[in-house]
Amino acid sequence: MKQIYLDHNATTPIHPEVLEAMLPFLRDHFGNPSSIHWAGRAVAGAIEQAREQVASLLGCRAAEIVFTSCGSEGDNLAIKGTVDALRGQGNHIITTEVEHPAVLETCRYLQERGCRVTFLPVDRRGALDLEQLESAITDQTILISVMWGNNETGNLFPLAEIGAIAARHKVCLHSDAVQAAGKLAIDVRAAGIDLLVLSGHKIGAPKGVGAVYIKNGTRLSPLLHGGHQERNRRAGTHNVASIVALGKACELAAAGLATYRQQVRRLRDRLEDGILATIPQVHLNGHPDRDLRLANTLNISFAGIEGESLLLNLDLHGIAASSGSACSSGSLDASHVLRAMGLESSLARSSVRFSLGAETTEEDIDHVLEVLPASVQRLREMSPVYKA
Amino acid sequence: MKQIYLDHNATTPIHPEVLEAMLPFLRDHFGNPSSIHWAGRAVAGAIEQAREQVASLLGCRAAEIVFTSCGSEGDNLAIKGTVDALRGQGNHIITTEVEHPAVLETCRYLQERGCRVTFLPVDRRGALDLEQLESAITDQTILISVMWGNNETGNLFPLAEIGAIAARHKVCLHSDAVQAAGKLAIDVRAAGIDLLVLSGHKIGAPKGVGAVYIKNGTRLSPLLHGGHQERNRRAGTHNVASIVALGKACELAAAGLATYRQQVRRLRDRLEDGILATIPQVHLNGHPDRDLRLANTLNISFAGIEGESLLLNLDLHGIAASSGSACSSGSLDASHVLRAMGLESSLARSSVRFSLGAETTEEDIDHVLEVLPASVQRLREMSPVYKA
Amino acid sequence: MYNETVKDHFYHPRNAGELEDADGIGEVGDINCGDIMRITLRVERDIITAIRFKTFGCAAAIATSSMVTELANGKTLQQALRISNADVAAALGGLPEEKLSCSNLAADALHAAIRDYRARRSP
Ligand SMILES: Cc1ncc(COP(=O)(O)O)c(C=O)c1O
Ligand SMILES: Cc1ncc(COP(=O)(O)O)c(C=O)c1O
Ligand code: FES
Ligand code: FES
Repeated sequence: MKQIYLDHNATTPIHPEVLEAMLPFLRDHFGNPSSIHWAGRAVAGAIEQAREQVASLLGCRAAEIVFTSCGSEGDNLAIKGTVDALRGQGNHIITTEVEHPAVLETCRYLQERGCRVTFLPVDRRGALDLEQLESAITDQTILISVMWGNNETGNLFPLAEIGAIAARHKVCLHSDAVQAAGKLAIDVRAAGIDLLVLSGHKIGAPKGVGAVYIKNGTRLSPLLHGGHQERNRRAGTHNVASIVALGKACELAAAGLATYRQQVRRLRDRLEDGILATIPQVHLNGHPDRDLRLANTLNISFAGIEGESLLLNLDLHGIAASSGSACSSGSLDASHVLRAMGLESSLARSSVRFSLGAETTEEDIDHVLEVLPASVQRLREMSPVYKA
Repeated sequence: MKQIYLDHNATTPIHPEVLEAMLPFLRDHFGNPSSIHWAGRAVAGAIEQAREQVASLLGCRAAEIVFTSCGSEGDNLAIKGTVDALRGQGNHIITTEVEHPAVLETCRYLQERGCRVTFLPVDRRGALDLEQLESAITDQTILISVMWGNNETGNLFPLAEIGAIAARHKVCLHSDAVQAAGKLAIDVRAAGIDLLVLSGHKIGAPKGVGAVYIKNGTRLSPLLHGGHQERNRRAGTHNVASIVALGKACELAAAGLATYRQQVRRLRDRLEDGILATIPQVHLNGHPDRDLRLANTLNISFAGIEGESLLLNLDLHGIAASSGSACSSGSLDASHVLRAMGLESSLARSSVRFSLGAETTEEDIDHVLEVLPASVQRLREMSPVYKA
Repeated sequence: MYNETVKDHFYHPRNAGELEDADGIGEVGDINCGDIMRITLRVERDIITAIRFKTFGCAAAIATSSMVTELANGKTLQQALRISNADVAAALGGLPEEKLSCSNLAADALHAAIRDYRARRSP
């Protein structure tokens, strides 16, 4: 059976060119870049090249990039590092109710430890009220953390506008761009961002590597103390092969951005239109303006059935999708993102996310459109709550 | 020119079987183990198998293993996590002056944030006084952190005895076993250890993966907040391929332990004896009783010459060794470990560490013994302080 | 981490050693807290005609020692006194940032040797 992978927001396959770029560093160039002998020298340059590649995707300087082990570490570093470094200055954080758990749980932890945290609500479309954001700022506010693109709905947030607000009030701005980086053009300088986080495995690099943009001059305490790696901003022997892979993935993403966006957008729209046209009682989760969503993401609720059961039905047909974020599967709660958008709990639990990738084809989408109606139908027939 | 790698304490090449085990997870099985569809299912089992493999190297249960991104993260997690979880109970940490920076700097950071930290001294051999350790314990003591094997000298610490002391006083015991795991038999249960840290790249797995043993029932706050991975003990998408690799490396290490030890011990002793016999005015750094050092490690000072210059001279002959720990090269200070052992600064700066691996051969050692005397001689001739 | 010029001067140092009955000796540094460099020189009619160094230090320190002797050899004392640590690093084509301090001894030792020569001559 053909396998159709529509869960790219959970993780992506490694791009063949990325794998090719990293393999020599798994096979032959095994040195520790901190070593001064031949084995170390053979890899030190590769780290710096990767740093350039990441920087050039984000529009910053290489020295402003710190490598991490994942997006979650990046978010923890950005938020805890700011709170620690600026502890003399204030203790108030502003974030949103729809952040990824890596941001939300970090903020909740800090809240338990005495920070004041404002979790901004969103409207039914998932959009923020920027006036509300601005008026939440007090003289104790040390950090604003707003994601660039939402992993569940694909909703995009207006980081440039938020950057202007942050600059006006001289507050540090962090953005979790794990879902946005490599999927749309990001210019951290133009957006006025101080800290930005990305993760390799969402853009064709392996799992277990990420990067944080730390604007030159930003005060940030390390999360991992120890050796002098990453100019004392992140201890731990460099994950050389994966860093090389991340650099390559960023380079490929930058080069292919326009094509990628056009391609996944067309297919995502085809899927979206197809579902809305053929299946009754579905509810689009996310911004109705498709330009305000990641081009690859579609989140939709099928009234009367539970997301996981639909997922497994699709899985039977080789189609991989997701309900809510991959991170919280295994938990029984409805998505916090959809709840924050005011979706009734039953509809929230009926949601499925399709997230496309560069290798998704029209045949893939058409196959889903063929299989989906019957699967939904079958489950609705068993449902005690569905009314046709 | 033949390359001879004698810097295995800095990092090791990936074992071919380990690479083979991980490749399918880079090439084909790319799923996120948190996903419930085919792509996720294909990898979830592999993570659990790796957990079993790590657990069986350490003599604990699989559920007591948490995967991390490196040894440094493990040390940060163990120490900061204990301090945070037990903050109501006390704020005193006992550690040693010869720990790796991942422990030392973490403790110094906590000290700046209000913890009381006792850094135990060592004697000229690098050994601890266990009575002094025991008498440092107060009713505020929440953690004892002592490394198993020292990365610079190879010195071993008597963890089982320290475990008995910790148990007597009901204090949590952490051991940084990054250099010891896979090089000697470890039984965390027998030693009475609560938290133990290892790192993949020291034992034939790739860089950027590690594990922490967390004894069942140990109270520990996470370092990375976010998703539910690792049963809420470490957020972040699993680094599947590297975790599989770590499991395989642990399996291989466990199976080959006796052979490995015998082999590197014989070659290390050959190198040690050879240097002591042919080069005047050298000083062995570490315990004179070779049984009380890691079997693969030799740290030796060559009076009158600076370590780095000797290293580069050896490098010219294809021999990779290290002066001090790889982490602190680039820093101009003499090794904190050797200084703590009371070594005069000039001798401390004259030290070179040779650390052997399973693939080291007798020819390698003989070649070093051939090259080394002339290199030392050449540099001593330029030295203003060497007196023949 | 080191460029080819630095490596060349480290692996093939110029003027390593010590002059017997030198006209001036300069020693800087402190073995207990850092590196040591000793420069010996011979002077004829205010011109440095021979110069040697001995250095305890890393590759950067040895390379800068070697380079400073090359720069100073054949120069008048006045010219040699104008050689700065930065000149030495520049002549080597630059040093890694964290090794710049290693080059600080070279010109200092040269200047100390010249001062020693002058002190001996004007009792
Ligand atoms: C004793 C010891 N602890 C901790 C570490 C840190 O491990 P990693 O480099 O994986 O962060 C090392 C290695 O550098 C080590 O030798
Ligand atoms: C928006 C967002 N932030 C953070 C993360 C965490 O990234 P990682 O899984 O690399 O830790 C993810 C992915 O799971 C994400 O989608
Ligand atoms: S019935 Fe099983 S998760 Fe809801
Ligand atoms: S001279 Fe000591 S580090 Fe360079």
